[in-house]
Amino acid sequence: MKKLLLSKLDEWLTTLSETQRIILPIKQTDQVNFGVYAPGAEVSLETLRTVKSAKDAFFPQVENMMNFRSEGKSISVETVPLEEEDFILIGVRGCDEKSFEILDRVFLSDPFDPFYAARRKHATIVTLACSRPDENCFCTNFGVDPTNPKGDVTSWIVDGTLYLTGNTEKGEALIASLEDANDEPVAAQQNKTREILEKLPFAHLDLNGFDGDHLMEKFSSSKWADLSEACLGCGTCTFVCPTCQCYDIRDYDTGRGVQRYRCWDSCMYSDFTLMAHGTNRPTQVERFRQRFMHKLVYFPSNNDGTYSCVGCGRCLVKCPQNLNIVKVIKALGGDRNDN
Amino acid sequence: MQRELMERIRALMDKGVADQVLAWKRGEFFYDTEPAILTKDELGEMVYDSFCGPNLSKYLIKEMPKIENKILALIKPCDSYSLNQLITEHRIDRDKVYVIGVGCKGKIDVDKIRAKGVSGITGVDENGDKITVHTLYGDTTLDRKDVLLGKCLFCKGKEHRIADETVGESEDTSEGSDRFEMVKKLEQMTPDERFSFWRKELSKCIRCNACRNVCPACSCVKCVFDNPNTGVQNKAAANEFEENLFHIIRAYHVAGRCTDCGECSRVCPQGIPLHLLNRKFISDINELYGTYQAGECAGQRHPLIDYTQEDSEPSIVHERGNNG
Amino acid sequence: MPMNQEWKPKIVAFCCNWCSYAGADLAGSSRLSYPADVKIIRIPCSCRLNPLFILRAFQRGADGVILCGCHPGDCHYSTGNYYARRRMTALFGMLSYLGIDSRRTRVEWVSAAEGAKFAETMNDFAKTIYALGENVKLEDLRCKEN
Amino acid sequence: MQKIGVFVCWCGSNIAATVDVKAVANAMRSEPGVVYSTDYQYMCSENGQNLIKDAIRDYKLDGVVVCSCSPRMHEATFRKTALSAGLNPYMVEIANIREQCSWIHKDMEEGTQKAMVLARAAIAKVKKNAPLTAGTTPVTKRALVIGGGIAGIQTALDVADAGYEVDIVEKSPTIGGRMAQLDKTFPTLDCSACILTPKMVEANQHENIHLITYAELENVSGFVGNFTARIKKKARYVDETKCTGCGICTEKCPSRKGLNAFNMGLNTRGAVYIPFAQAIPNVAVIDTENCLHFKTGKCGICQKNCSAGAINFEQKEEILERKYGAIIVATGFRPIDASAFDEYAYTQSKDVVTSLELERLMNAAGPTGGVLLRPSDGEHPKEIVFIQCVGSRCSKDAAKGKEYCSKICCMYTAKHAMLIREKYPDTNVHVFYIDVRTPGKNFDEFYRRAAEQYGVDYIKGMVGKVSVEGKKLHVQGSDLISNEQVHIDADLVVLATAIEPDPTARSIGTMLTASMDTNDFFTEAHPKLRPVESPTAGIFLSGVCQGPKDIPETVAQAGAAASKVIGLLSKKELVGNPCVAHANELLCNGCSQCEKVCPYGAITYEDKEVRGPEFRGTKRIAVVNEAICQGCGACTVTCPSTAMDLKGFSNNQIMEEVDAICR
Repeated sequence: MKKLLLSKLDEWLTTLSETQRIILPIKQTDQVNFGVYAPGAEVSLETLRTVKSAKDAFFPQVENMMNFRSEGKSISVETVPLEEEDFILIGVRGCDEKSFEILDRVFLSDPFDPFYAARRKHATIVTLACSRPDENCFCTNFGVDPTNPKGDVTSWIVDGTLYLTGNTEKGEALIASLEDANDEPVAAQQNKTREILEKLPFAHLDLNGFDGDHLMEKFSSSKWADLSEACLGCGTCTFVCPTCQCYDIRDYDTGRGVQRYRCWDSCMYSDFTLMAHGTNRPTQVERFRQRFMHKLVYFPSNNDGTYSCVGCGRCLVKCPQNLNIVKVIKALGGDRNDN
Repeated sequence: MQRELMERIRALMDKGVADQVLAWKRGEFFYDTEPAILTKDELGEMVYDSFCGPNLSKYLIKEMPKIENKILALIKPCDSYSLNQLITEHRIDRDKVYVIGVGCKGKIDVDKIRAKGVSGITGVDENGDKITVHTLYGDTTLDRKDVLLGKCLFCKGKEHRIADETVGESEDTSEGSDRFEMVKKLEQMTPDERFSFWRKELSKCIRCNACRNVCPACSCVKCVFDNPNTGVQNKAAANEFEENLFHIIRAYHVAGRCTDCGECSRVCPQGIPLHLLNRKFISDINELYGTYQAGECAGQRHPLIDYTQEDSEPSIVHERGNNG
Repeated sequence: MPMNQEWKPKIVAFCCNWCSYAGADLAGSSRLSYPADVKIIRIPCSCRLNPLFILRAFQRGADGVILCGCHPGDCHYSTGNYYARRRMTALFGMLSYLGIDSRRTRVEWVSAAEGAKFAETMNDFAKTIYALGENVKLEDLRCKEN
Repeated sequence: MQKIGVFVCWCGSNIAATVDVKAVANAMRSEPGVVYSTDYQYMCSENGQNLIKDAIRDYKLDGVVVCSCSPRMHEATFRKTALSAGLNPYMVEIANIREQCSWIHKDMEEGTQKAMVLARAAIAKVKKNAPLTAGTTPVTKRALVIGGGIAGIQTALDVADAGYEVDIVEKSPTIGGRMAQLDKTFPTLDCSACILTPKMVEANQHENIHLITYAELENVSGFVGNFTARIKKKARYVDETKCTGCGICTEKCPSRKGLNAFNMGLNTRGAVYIPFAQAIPNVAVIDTENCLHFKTGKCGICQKNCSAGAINFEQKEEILERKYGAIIVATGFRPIDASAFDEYAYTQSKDVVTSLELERLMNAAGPTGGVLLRPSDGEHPKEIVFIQCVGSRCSKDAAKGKEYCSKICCMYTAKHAMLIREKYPDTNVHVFYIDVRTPGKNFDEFYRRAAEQYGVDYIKGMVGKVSVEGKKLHVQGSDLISNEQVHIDADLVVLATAIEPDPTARSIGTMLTASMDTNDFFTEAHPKLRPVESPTAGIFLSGVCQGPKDIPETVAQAGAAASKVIGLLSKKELVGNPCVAHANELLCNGCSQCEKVCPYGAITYEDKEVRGPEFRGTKRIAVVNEAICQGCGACTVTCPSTAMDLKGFSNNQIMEEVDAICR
């Protein structure tokens, strides 16, 4: 185990940033999001929950895929180079780290996504353990240990000191230059945190029944109407979610050609998967159901029981009208069925 | 007050005035309230307390076609402006709504409690001007006025501008604040300072559309930004221009109709002070065309669909100075 | 602002059909010159100008946008320019609020008889835009050359 | 992909001298969608047009761009050309490379580059054009005149003489209006009744004119060429078809309480009455408020004495519904209520009268039989003070009065003063004025005659106060020329009160969606070029309803309005402008904002069942009446959802032009 005084963090980051891009939680006008480090940036590792998740580092909200250039009546195609530069992603919490596993299942299986894969390959991930989970956290339900997250490097903040331990060769190399430390303070903190985790209101959600075997039962439940009644159809939950991975591919006519780009899409939107005939989920009830059926039923039934939720709590905190996945789990989980 | 309100709703339902009520219902936490349409049997779920911030008026639009008789609607003083505006725009049929004006003494913003470093919140006790927050990590006492929703700091007053009856007392929580203070401050900056202020804010935008979808004035059947035929449709801002475009046009489309209900800023997940865009329009309209409050009563004609022959010329924008 | 020697501004002039477009025609038949950077789009009335068109012009690379219509009181449709006047005042106020130089947008009333005024207005506006340089704050780089 | 043809005109050397027309034509050839591009010396010539026609046929063009002079010159020409080759005329766009390019630039390179941009913009636009067809609507060959004063009568006569049916709706029991109340007219001093009554008779006897008196307009729907009006004919309680106008009932009527409105309330009349001797129709009417039969159920003397059996207490009001092609507003004016100006003691003394009251006091058929007597004691007034501009030309911030000049007061006061001095040379006449305004044929001569030959005492200055002192009226004013206070003990004070639109005008304006100014005068479609038309198509303006004017002006305007009406009614059908607004019903929110900015009242709303991806069910949507819409586009910008768009200048068309120009 290595250690670094938080007061020396900036110095370390500055040195690292000379050779690699660093992405970590940065505060901008009161909000903390993952962003590219530049000396002087207001780094905020202590923030439990960034507004957006860490997924942007691999799957940005908007990215260019190819360009078409038109000259008179002819058109030429230009490819966009992949991002092949190493970078470091620091401050990833256990929940967000878990989300990479879920995203990998989508983007790295067939059809393989080279844009995502390139970034994934070039990243060194430094996770950060949680010591002050809040009432909206429920990651433990999804097999996340927030006191001991994975990644190339795992880190803990205890009393103004950052403790780090390498889990991979890449990780070891990154922290090799730091001072050695003993792991007692970390273990003590972990024990204390685990006690709190047990006491969290959503520590033990009943996820029974969310599987392929009960698909139609959940799908046809009459509770969706009430659950979704207040839904505004905004995309907040999907955009702050670390596991939402839907995107739309769009063409932008620049006047000289076309830029083909992809951008996040939200199943909560009325024009999600819009086709020539219209949409196949015409009401918000259906869109709302789609989102949670996907996370809790369709995805696990196609992915060895892995839920497409990591319990980060962002949707609980950010939904303008306080709708969220916990309410859905509580309404439909276990043997709680209709009627 | 919650009990008094519930009894009154029950009595109105018993009288046959309506069989449903648009209200708030209790969620997982004491602070987590959810807009809901409740029948008499579901009234037990209803809640009315310091955390019922959401403006319910817009929900009436989608209920309109379903209502045969009437629906009861709980409307706070500030929400009553939005309701009037929607009636003006024929989105809500006044005859189908029985408006219960509910008293309001300012609503608490749980995000502001969190912003004070309080986490793991499990409960709150209110004691007059103070609130005590219970958390997994101990208790904290805060001044109530420090954690009120942004919109409550610029409260439009305790009057309900539309109501069939009122239940409960209201209080003006504005404490004489000038809601245009920040607009004026921005106007006094240099153009580059203003530009950088808005870049810092708008670059956080994730185009979740929460501001638009919650906005009672943004009630278009189909928004221009969702319509592939408008030439401005997009699902995410590809660059700074599109971030600006969305917010300029959104504010422009509600100019004259925006009641300054503050919902846009309340719901923004990135804390962008969107109301400052709307307030700029309100401030300019007040200054150039006379003070106007959208939604003060139903049937108003707003200043941007009106004119006088003596109106000032657009060059006034430049002449007023500090415009570069 | 770094000034490219080659740089020529793009200026879009929206002109109402009845007064200002005719005023522009008169400037032409009177052989009153103004910079070729100004390109005119004919609209029926100044009230037809949607703020979306102005923003679109900036997005596509315009450096200045001007609206010309009948003088207040002389609108072919009686009241169109009165509405245009309020709308543009509101929009320009917002653009300025966002830090965009208010001199990049302008409204001028030019009658069908004011060919000279049309040419003067365009000369003056072009001069202003040359002095302001390239529109950077409201540009969309995708639409610029390479 | 569309097939666009581009035709670059040289206009001799007008274009070709500063634009390399061949280069433009060549460059356009490689634009996407362009299948044919050429240049020619004079595109508007017959050969040039044939070139276009042949290309449309040979290349099956579905869009044409002509790079030439201003569309204001030859757009119509080229549209006709396209039509004759079988292409919809609205698939033609003009790139103005002469007035807006070759004529203003000197450098060939610069001119050529700009011409190319303008051509590309036109190509971009034409790609978004859609074929448009102008709608036609039939015209109902009948006109409705609202108001039976001199304006309405004259318009009706002129329209009727051209062979069209005209209905005059008059709210009072007789036609004639204000002019019937006047004694003499300026500047000729001929008797008002002598020149008006023959016209009234003519209107009554004209086979094409139908008088609907004692009637009010209830509702108007429809649009130019196709209005439907609901007219409420109030009950007279006298059968118009039987009454001979003998007047016996009016003499026998025991009730004498009703104020005689024709005489400005200066005397009373019976409850059954004929407004004045020459009233048309010459039919009595019962005023139920004063009629003993209606009040007590007794009496019935008139019925007993009517040999024609015309009295019918059971008569009911009647609703007429008629169709019209054109509507003429001739609602006229009334003097403002002088009691607001109590500094002149109007409510305190009967001897303070308005000018219109003076007309009646001087009229042979008036309450005094034409002898000028003080209303209070019936004595001859020896000192008379006229006060000008009472309620006219007030400052904007004044609590009362009008900002405008009532225009007729200077002249009628000169007339009154002159007539009094002529008839009663021993009476002194003083006129307090701000300015004397006499533009008009023989007007100034008339005024000078009053002042110079008749010795009328014109005092430049205003009266501060009139106070009642015994039998006298103490007038305190200032003479601005001698700069001294003036005190006059007058026997009679005459107030030249401002005139204002008849109070019914506002509701009629609303019914007709005809715009009005803040003073409730109707607004004209164009203040200089279309002074007798309302901006709302099919609505015409006659007389003072549009603004203060005297009789000759009123008659001239009435005739002008009539000629416009005749022009409209003579059309077989109305061909609309196809470049009109149109609401996409799937997108429309029904918010009513567009309706508020439409200057023509072309937008209405209806509840309609729609089936779209966002909404299924019945919703309120805007409907544009294409016959009324003039295509300004105000509604399109008001519409936040872009549901409202304008054909020919659609959002997409303009955006494409913007894109092409900024490329």
